Parts: sequence; C-alpha cells; structure tokens
Amino acid sequence: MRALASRYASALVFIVVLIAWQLICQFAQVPEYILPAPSAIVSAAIGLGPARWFEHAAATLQVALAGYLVAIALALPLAISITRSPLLSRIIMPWLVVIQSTPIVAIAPIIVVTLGAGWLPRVVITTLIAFFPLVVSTALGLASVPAELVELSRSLRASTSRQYWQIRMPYAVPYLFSALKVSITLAIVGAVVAEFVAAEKGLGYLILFSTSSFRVPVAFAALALLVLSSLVLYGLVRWLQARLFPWSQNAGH
Amino acid sequence: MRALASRYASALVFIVVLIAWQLICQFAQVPEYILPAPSAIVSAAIGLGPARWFEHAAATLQVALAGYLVAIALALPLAISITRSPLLSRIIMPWLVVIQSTPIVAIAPIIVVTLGAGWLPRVVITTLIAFFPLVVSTALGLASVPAELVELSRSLRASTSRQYWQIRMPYAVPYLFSALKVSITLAIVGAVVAEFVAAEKGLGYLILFSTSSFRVPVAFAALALLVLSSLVLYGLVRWLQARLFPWSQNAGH
Amino acid sequence: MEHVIDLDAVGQVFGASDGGRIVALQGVDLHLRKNEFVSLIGPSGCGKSTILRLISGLLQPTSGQVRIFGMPVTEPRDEIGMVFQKPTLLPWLSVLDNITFPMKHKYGRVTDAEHARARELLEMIGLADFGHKRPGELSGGMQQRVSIARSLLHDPDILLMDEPFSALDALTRDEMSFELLRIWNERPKTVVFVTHSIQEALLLSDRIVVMSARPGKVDDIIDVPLPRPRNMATLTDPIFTQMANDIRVQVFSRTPA
Amino acid sequence: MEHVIDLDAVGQVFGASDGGRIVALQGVDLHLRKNEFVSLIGPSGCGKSTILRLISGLLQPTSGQVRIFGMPVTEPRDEIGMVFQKPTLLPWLSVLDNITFPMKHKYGRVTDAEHARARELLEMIGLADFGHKRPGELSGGMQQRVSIARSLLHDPDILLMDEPFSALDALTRDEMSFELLRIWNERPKTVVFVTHSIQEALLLSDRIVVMSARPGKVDDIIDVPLPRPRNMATLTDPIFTQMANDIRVQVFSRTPA
Amino acid sequence: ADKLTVQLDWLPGGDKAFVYAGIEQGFFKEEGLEVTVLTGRGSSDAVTKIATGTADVGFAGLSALMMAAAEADVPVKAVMSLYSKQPDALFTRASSSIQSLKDMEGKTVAMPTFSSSNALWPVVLKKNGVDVSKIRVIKTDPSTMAPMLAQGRVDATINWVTVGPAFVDVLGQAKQELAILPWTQFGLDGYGWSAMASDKLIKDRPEVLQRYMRALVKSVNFAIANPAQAAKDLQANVPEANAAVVQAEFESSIPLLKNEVSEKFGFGTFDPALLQATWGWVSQSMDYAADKVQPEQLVDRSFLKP
Ligand SMILES: Nc1ncnc2c1ncn2[C@@H]1O[C@H](COP(=O)(O)OP(=O)(O)OP(=O)(O)O)[C@@H](O)[C@H]1O
Ligand SMILES: Nc1ncnc2c1ncn2[C@@H]1O[C@H](COP(=O)(O)OP(=O)(O)OP(=O)(O)O)[C@@H](O)[C@H]1O
Ligand SMILES: [Mg+2]
Ligand SMILES: [Mg+2]
Repeated sequence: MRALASRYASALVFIVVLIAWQLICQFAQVPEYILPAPSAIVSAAIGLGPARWFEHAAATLQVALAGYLVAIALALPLAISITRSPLLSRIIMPWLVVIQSTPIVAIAPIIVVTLGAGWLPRVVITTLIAFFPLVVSTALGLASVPAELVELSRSLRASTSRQYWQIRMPYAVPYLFSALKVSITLAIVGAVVAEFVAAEKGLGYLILFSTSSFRVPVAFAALALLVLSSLVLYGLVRWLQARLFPWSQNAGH
Repeated sequence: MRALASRYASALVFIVVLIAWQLICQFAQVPEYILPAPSAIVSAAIGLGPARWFEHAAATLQVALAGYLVAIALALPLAISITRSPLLSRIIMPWLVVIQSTPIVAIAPIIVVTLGAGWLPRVVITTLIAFFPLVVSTALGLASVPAELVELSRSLRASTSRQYWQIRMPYAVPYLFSALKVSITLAIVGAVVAEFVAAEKGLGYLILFSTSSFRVPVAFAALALLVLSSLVLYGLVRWLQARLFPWSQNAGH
Repeated sequence: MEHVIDLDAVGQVFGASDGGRIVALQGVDLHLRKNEFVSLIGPSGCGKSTILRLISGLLQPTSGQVRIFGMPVTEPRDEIGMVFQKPTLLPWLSVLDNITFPMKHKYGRVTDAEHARARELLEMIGLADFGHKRPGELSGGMQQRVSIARSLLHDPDILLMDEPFSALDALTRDEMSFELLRIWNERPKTVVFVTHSIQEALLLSDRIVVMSARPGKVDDIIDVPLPRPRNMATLTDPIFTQMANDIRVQVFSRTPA
Repeated sequence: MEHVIDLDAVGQVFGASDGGRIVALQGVDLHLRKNEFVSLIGPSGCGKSTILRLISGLLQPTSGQVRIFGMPVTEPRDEIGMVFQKPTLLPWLSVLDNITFPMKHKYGRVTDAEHARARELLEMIGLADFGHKRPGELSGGMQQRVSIARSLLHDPDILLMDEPFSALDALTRDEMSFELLRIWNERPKTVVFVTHSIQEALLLSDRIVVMSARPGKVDDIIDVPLPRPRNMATLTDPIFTQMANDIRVQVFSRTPA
Repeated sequence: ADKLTVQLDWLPGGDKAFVYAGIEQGFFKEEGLEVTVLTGRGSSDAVTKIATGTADVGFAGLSALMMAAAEADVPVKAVMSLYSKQPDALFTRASSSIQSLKDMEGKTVAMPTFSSSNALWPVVLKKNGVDVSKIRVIKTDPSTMAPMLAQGRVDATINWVTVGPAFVDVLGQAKQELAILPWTQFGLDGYGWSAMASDKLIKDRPEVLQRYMRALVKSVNFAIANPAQAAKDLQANVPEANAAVVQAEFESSIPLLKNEVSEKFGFGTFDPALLQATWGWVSQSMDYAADKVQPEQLVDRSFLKP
C-alpha cells in the first residue's frame, strides 16, 4: 500500500492538483479568460478535432526534435574543442555566451529574412536556444575526469580521440544526460518561440493565435499538449539513459 | 609574442569579426533595417545619450539580478529536496519540467493580470526561466558525491544538513557554478522576455520599441549592451568561483 | 566480561550488476570484549571490510544480527571511529582541516584543544610541514597517514581500522604501530584492526581472527599471550617468531581465494 | 651492457597550493639494464611514485634528464606498461573489459587471443567468477589484482609497478610474485617495482634501490646475488634471510620521513 | 499560374477575412494567381518582409511604411488604401465614466508595446488639450489587454476597433460592457491599413500585381457583401478560428473600408491631402522633420485602375 502510493505519488499529486484547480475555478468563479477550468480546456480541445491537433503538435515536435538533434550535433564537438584547447576555449566561450544571451526574438527577423519563411529558421532558433546548456555541462563533464584516469590513458599513448571516446565521454555521460534533460525542454520552448516569430501552424502558433483572440481555453489545451510532449520526451531521455548507460544513473563513480 | 596573441585571442577575434561585419555591410549594401553596420549602431547609441541608456540598462539588470537571486534561492533547496528523497523527487521533478517547458509568453496574461504590470511579474518571469538548469545541475552534483565520502559522513553520524553543507555542497560546487553560468545568461534573456510582455523601460522594451518603429540600429545598440552585460556578469560568476572556490575550477577532484 | 561487539550468525549477500549474487559472509560469529585489540586477517575478498562496515552500522546484514553494547545496530553510532581502506580525504580541505573534519562534521565546531591535538597528530605522522597542503599533493602513504590521524583525533569507544598501514614502509609502519599502542594504552578502547601482516597482528592484538574466503567465514580465533606493553623487543621474542610461523603455516595451508 | 632506462641528476620540484614548493626528488642517478628486475624501496613520500611517473613520461623532470633506450623522454611511450598505486579501474566497464582495456584503448580492438589471455589472467589472479562484475563490487585487494592483470595483458618492454601487492594477503602475494617471475622469465622485460616489503624486493629483484626522503634521493643500490629461478625455497635461503636483516638494519638506522 | 506570396501584418483575425474569401471564392485563381499567405507579427514585421523579398505583397499600416521610409530606404510601395480612417481606438468599460480623452486624466491605460498607436497617443492627447503626464501608461502584451480591462486592472486599453468583438466576448464573461471611443472622434484622420507591394514586383511583374489587385478588390467587395461567407472561408483555412467572432470582427472593419472618405475619393485611392495629413501625424509623433519623407513617393497609384 505504502510502496504503491509512493510509486504513483506523482500521478496522485497530479490528480489532486487537477481536482483542486477545477474546484477553485468553479467556486471562486475565476474567469475563463484568465484561468479556464480543466473541464473547459478539455471541451475546447475536443472542439478543435484530433486531426488539427495532430497537425499542430506534429509541426512543433518536428521543429523541436530537429533543433534538438542539431544542438546535440553542434554541442558535443564544441564541448570537446573547449576542453581540448584553452586557446579555443578562450575564443569560443565568449561567443557562445554572446549567442546564449542574445534574446532570440530580437534577432528573429534577421534569421527569418536570411533563411526564408520555411522550417529552417525555426530549427535554427530552436537550436540556438537549446544548445548552450549542452556545451557547458558536457564540457564540465569532460574536464572533470579524475586525473588518474587521464594518466592511464596517457600512459597507454592512446590517441586523443580514443581518450575522449573511451574515457572522457563515458565519464561525462551523467553530465551529458543532465544537460540533455534541460535541453529537451528548452528545445520545445525554442520551437514555440520560433512559432511566435514566424509560423502558420504549430502549438506555439496556436497559443499565440488563441490568446490574441482571447480564447484562453484553446491556448491552455495547446499548452497542456505542449507540456505533455515535454514530459514524454523528458521521460524518453531518462529511459534512454537507463537503457544505454545504466551505470550512469546514480552517478558518483 | 605567441603567448600574447593567445592571451588576447578572444579580443583579437572579436575585432576581426567587427571589421568584417562593417565591411560586409558597406560593400554588400546590407539594408540597415536588416543588419546595421557597427558604425551605424555606434552612432545610434550615441544619439540616445548615456543617461537614457543607463536608465534602460539599470531597469533590465535589476530585474535580471533579482530574478537570478530568487532562482538561486529556490533552486538550492529544491535540488537538496530532490536528492534527499526519491519520493519528493518523483513528485517535484515532473512539476519542474512542466514549469520549464511552459512557454512563458503563453501564461503572460495570467502573470500580468494576477501580479499587476509592475516589476513583480518581470522578476517572476525571469526566475521561471532561469531556475531549472540550476536545479538539475545542482541535484546532479549533490547526487554524484562518491559513495565513500557519504559513508565517511554517515560513519560520523553527522546530521543530514551537515552532510549537505560540508560534503555534498562543496563537492557540487563545480556543478553549481556550471549552472550559475548558464543561468545568468538565461536571467538576462528572461528579463528581456519579461519586458516584451510588460514594461515601460529596459533594454528589452527598447529593442521591441525600436524594431517596431524601424530604428534597427538602436535595437542593435540595445542588443549589444545586453550582450555586454551578459558577458560581464558571466565573467563575474567565473571570477567569484575562482575567488571563493579555487579548487573547484579544474574540477576532477 | 561483558561483550562490546557481537556478531551472531551474520551473513551478507550482495546482488551484483550482472544479476549474480555474491556471498560475502556466511555464519560469522564474533564476540569482542571491552577494550580488546582484535585483528582480522584473511585472504583478499574474504569479507574483512564487510565486517567492519557491518559493525560500523554502514551496512545491515542480510541474515543474523550485529549488536553493540547489546543493542542491535541499525545505523552508524556515535562511539565508533573508522579508518577506511581507501584514505577518503576531502580534496578541497587542507591536510589539517581534513584531520579536524570529524569534529567539524559531528559538532559543527573545532575547539582550540582539538586544533592543538591535530597539530600533534600531524607531527606524529611525520607530516608537520604538510598541514596546509591539499590531499592531492601527498603521496599515497602520506594520505593514508592523514586518514589515520583523522580517526585518532576524537576518542571513540570503538576504533575500526581497515588496513591502515598497507601503504607504509616498514619503519614508518612500526612507528605508527607503537604510537597506536601507546594511544590505546592511554585511552583504552575496543579496536578492530584489519591487516595482511601477521607480524603486525601479533604485535598489536589480544586476539587474531583468521578468516577464509568463498564464502567469507571465521576459521580460527587465536589468543596472543605476548606480554604488554609491547615494544621493539617483542619483535624478537621467541613466542612471537614461533606464533608468526604457526599462523603462516596455517594460512598457507588453505586454498587461495 | 646497454642501458634501457637512464636518470641523470634528475630533480623534481612541485609547486603546492599553499604557495610552497615540495622538493620531491634531488640529484637522482639511475641506470637500468635491459631485462633487469629492479625494486625501489624507501620511506613513504620519498619519491618512488614520482620516479615511475618520470620514467613513464607522464611527468617531465624539473632538472636533469630521463632517457629510455638512450632517447630523452618527452611524453609517454609505447613500450611501457604501468600499474598505478591506486587501482585506477574504469567503473563503467566489467572486470574483463577493464583487463582488455589497454588493447581497446591503444589499438581500438581486442583480438580473440587477447580475450583468451584476459580470461587466463583472470584465472591467475583468482577472480574467474568475477569477470562480469563491476569494479565497485570488488574488494580493495581484488581491484588491485585486476589492475595487475591489466598491465600483464600486453607485453611491454618496460613494466612499471607501483606497490602492486600492497593490499594482498601473504599467500596471494607470494602466488602473485611467483606468477610475475614466471611471466618475466617467459617474456623478459625490464621491470621497475615499488614495494615496502624487503622480502618481496629480495625475492623478485636483481637489484634493489634504497631511497631516502626529504628530499628524495637514492641512498644505495644493492645487488641481489640469489640464484634464479627463485621459488618457495629461496625464502628460506640463508643469504635471503641475511640480506633481509641487513637491509632492515640499514633502513631502520635512518631517521624517519 | 503565377505564384504570389501575401504577407499579413498579424494573425488571421476577422479583419483579414476578405483575403481568405478571395482564395475560397476563387478570385485569385480566376486571375491565374496561386497565393501563399504568411502570417505576420505587426506592421513593421510585414513591411520588412516585403522589403526583403520574403513576400511579394502584403498589408500593413501606412504609418509603418512612413516610419520605415523615414529611417531607411525601403523598397516597398503602398498600392491601395484599405482603411481610409484610422482604426485606433480607446476601449473602456461602459460602466466607467470615460466619455472623452479628458476623462482619462488620473486613469490608467494599457497599450501594446510595439503598436504604432503608442507614438500617436501623446499627439492625439495634445491635440485635445490633455496633459500626457496625468495618465498612467502600462505597456503589455496584447493578449493581456482584454483580461486586464475586464478585471478592472486598467481603465482603458488602446486597440484597433477591429478587435472589439473579441473584447465584447471577454468583458461579457465579467458581466461588463465594452465602450469603444475611436480616435477619429478626437480628430485623428488619415489612411490606415493599406495594401503594399515590393518595388521588385512592381518593376519585374507589373501585370501580375495588376491581376492581384483586381482579385483583391473583388475579394473585399465580396466580403463586405457576404461577411458570413467570408468568415466561413477564413475558417476553412484556419480551423481554430471562431466563425461568429470572425464575422463580427470583419463587420466592425467595414466602416473603415467603406465610409464617407472612400465615397468621396473612391475605394483604394490615396488622396494627396489626406496622405499628407497621415504623414503629418507620423512626423509629429516620431519627431521627424516635416520634409523628411515625401509621402507621394511611398504610394504607387498606377495599379488602381482595373
Ligand atoms: N558493494 C558490493 N557489491 C557487491 N559485492 C560486494 C560489494 N562489496 C563487497 N562485495 C563482495 O564481498 C566480498 C568481500 O569483500 P570485502 O571488501 O569485505 O573483502 P576484504 O576482505 O576487505 O578484501 P580485501 O582484503 O581485498 O580488502 C568480495 O567478494 C566482494 O566482491
Ligand atoms: N602533484 C603533486 N603536487 C605536489 N606535490 C606532490 C605531487 N605529487 C607528489 N608530490 C610530493 O612529492 C613527494 C614524493 O611523492 P611520491 O608520491 O613520489 O612518494 P612515494 O615515494 O611514492 O610515497 P608513497 O610510498 O607514500 O607512495 C611527496 O612529498 C609529495 O608530497
Ligand atoms: Mg577490504
Ligand atoms: Mg607512491
């Protein structure tokens, strides 16, 4: 009983929150245009029809995942370069900070104008938002390898690339996954931001569209779907870690 | 000579990029409303006058720093709770993911309507954007403490709070700072996003206002100031780490 | 005489990452008296460290019971000090701070007396010049000595030491042994001492517990009738040499782990 | 005879975190011949590990020169195998994968012959059942044996071993010693072996380098005239006992580190 | 068919219904045009996208084009006026006592950060002899405006009259009624929302533009005659739109499209005097020199004739 409760604790809490939300909205008469009740959200969601939802969700997830993968593909070599050479690190890091601290919405027009109005600028925006934590965390992991393991590798005269692949990278796996978890949610947020800037469909677009016409329940339904996608993808990343690198979970090797 | 070049490598690269930018804008005739030349940006910046710049920058930095501090104050206890109890972790983590993956702009009406249009909603928005990486990275650091150090603490029958303060926290310092570096840039971005949602001054407000009235050079000057603030704050965090925890820099204890 | 530490039919089974099970200990009975100095010897992997962890309360036995002062051990207790097999120093603290760490960690403060004692111990382990160095700047044996000093700073009723002298040269080792005896004499306590050196065990102990492996169990418990105080002369006592040979023969007659 | 390893007036000074300087080695001259088995003994902190790191090329001397086959050492070289003072296993690999790791790491693949050899070595170190366990599931002594097996998998011209048997019981220790001698006999190589056991040094070595500390330097180099092959009987050879006593006296007459 | 990209200045709200009517009723197809509609994020965004070639034609406030021209050399022309009256308005709760700008003194007003109404506000106030400093201004995201007005967080908001129906909806939920005070009441005149085309299109494919304009006029006329059908046509393209609100929104824009001004000068035309007046408002509000831009150079009337 106890164990069961603990297992489903998060689901339980979730249900309690949902019920509380519904009750508050009903009894405190919270207006729908501020915070719609779950029931209102559900009926708004049903109103739009599954095909349309699928279309919006697919558009957003495609961009989010594409941006996420590009971010990973960029971040790993960058993290490796940074840890490999202090000079490169001194040159690259400030630029990464520059990119990271540039509010994307401010330069979005440039991106859209340069790359056209298709999916490309959206993927670029998503990548820009998602990749920084990956670089920083992976670089930390690569640099944190205990000196004795590096000495082992050096004493074997292994190539630097093997040192990275067989010692530093495995060691950095917990760091990498910690960042992968942060980044997947950032990628979703990034896709939404990109849709705010330029898009004709997607959940972010739908949120913008609905809130600007004050149809808050639809926006919340889109938000719920977005958050759900995030949770599922986050869970997927965790599952992948458990599957592929079971030893990396309780960290502390 | 070599050493000198390496020392100022980042400054050198920066100057080269700046010159290239100027030349491209001049010779490729890039229109100013897409990408203004550095010279145009500088003259636009001068046009606005230092007092006004200071006012905008101060507004943004106040919000960014306040949000950052609140984020730190929230993230550390959260990270500790998560590593302390698997049950709490199972309950809290999904909610953090939910918050993290909620596009702030979508819930802006709720925030602004509930909290008014003052500085409070801006700080809240900044905090929401900046705190997640802090939680995840610190939690990882706290959990990565080698088993033998935890056993040492347990064998001494130290209170859990001492275990955290004297063993886990010091061990997690590199992780914490890696996240502090990511978060400070996020806090700046968060302040800008918050100003997009509701503000009468600040660099984010200035960017939005200038682009909508086609004063792109002013927007870029604001952007530059923003990025500069980010770089300075990032450098400050690094400096603090070097000052307070010199042993935590090359990680890999 | 009352027992301080009791192990009754203690068994310890570990689940391993490859799905297998490792039987570390089986049916171990041990009863240690107050202020007794007992050594554990036995082949590598026979469960000596596991026994220390059980006594310290860091580990719960999968069968049987461990009691201290007659009370079942369910968690670490106050009266126990421990030297781990690995030095386990905190890399971000100086050597001196590492030595005083137990006080800091247990009580939140270090008294002046304790600071003075830490410097004394530093002198004793021959590292007076190294008080402000970091553990990473010490050699393996130096680190081990620091962790011994750390365990001696407070004065626990029970001291558990896991191969504390393994990385030390013969000279330093003997010095440290005599220091340990001196301290034990001044402030009597129950000591459980793991070693691979038969001489060391003989020199220090009241009794020697000889273990064997696969599964780890107690083979024999040998009383050491050598008179105390023991000193350099003890090493040349004919009983000492005789017993050393006997135990060696006994150990060597076993199949290896 | 040609020298394989030469240390000429080697000095090593470390800068420490507290701003001080640690003189680890001063004016060390050492010349090792081809296929010679040399032991280093000396007090804790006298610079034995530092010498191994200098020979392996992991460290550059602050003064003097280290040469291998007559060539100055500026980085690690192919023909060297090393057993570190700490086991230094990769926690995420199984025991077997740890043993074959040098091949994987150096050449990117492990041949069937090497896999077979790894299993043989696993048998030899008495851990046949533990091939698929993780290092974290082994006792301290077991981990140390795995790291010895790892260094024996490939067949380097020079083998550097830093207290490889320190965590082993007497029986296992002797077994491992004889195994090491057998391997060294079959495939001769130059071995530099750090130990704190005078018996061990005598049993294994052609020459014993006796060091002293503060600053670390070479005190004496002793030839061991015991006939080879050596075996259990060697341990009772009167020359063995005599030399062991002589060296002990020599070591104990020094002031401690 | 000739491909043409059409840039909206905002999301597909009711005021854009005629564009979708043109698509669904086949007016564009009849002219041999294959149009792609891009949504926009404000007038300046739309002007930029037309200027850079992301889109060929589009819609934006004329004042946005004037500002753009004052700041830089944008290759965009206004080719047809849609709103011959300015759409800006003050929204208040009917229950509030606000009848005129004067009543705003001591009150709080919310306006979107990036709207051109922002800049106009002080000028309009000045014209009406109201002290700017006595009114508290809150700049927020457009999506917060109706809720804030409904909750009484602000006394008024500044919006285009075309979003009135959505506000009515929200205020209705709070048992409030919406009152709209268009700025035309306070003396604001000039051209508002206009159709624009890039110089490139005008130069390279003038007859395509000609055909587009024909279809556009047809579409507008159809939508004015059949607002309900236009709303349905929009919903066919944008399923998440609410047809009833869309229809109401479009209907509220009809007085901007067809009114005494368009009667007088003809729909779509730019009267030189009114054009100059429009610039007058812009130059005053943005502190531009009166001769910084020649408004005549920003319009191209040559495509108005059928
Ligand atoms: N955490 C663990 N998980 C699985 N097996 C373990 C664990 N800890 C110890 N063991 C197993 O328990 C047995 C006893 O280990 P223990 O460390 O007590 O040996 P030991 O006598 O201290 O050996 P040594 O002299 O080598 O230190 C070994 O076979 C080891 O593999
Ligand atoms: N990285 C380092 N930084 C500073 N000092 C160091 C460092 N490594 C070693 N030393 C110092 O060098 C000296 C020799 O160390 P080394 O590890 O070679 O000793 P050792 O002979 O191997 O001792 P042990 O038998 O205890 O392992 C010691 O005084 C130690 O403090
Ligand atoms: Mg052990
Ligand atoms: Mg050493």
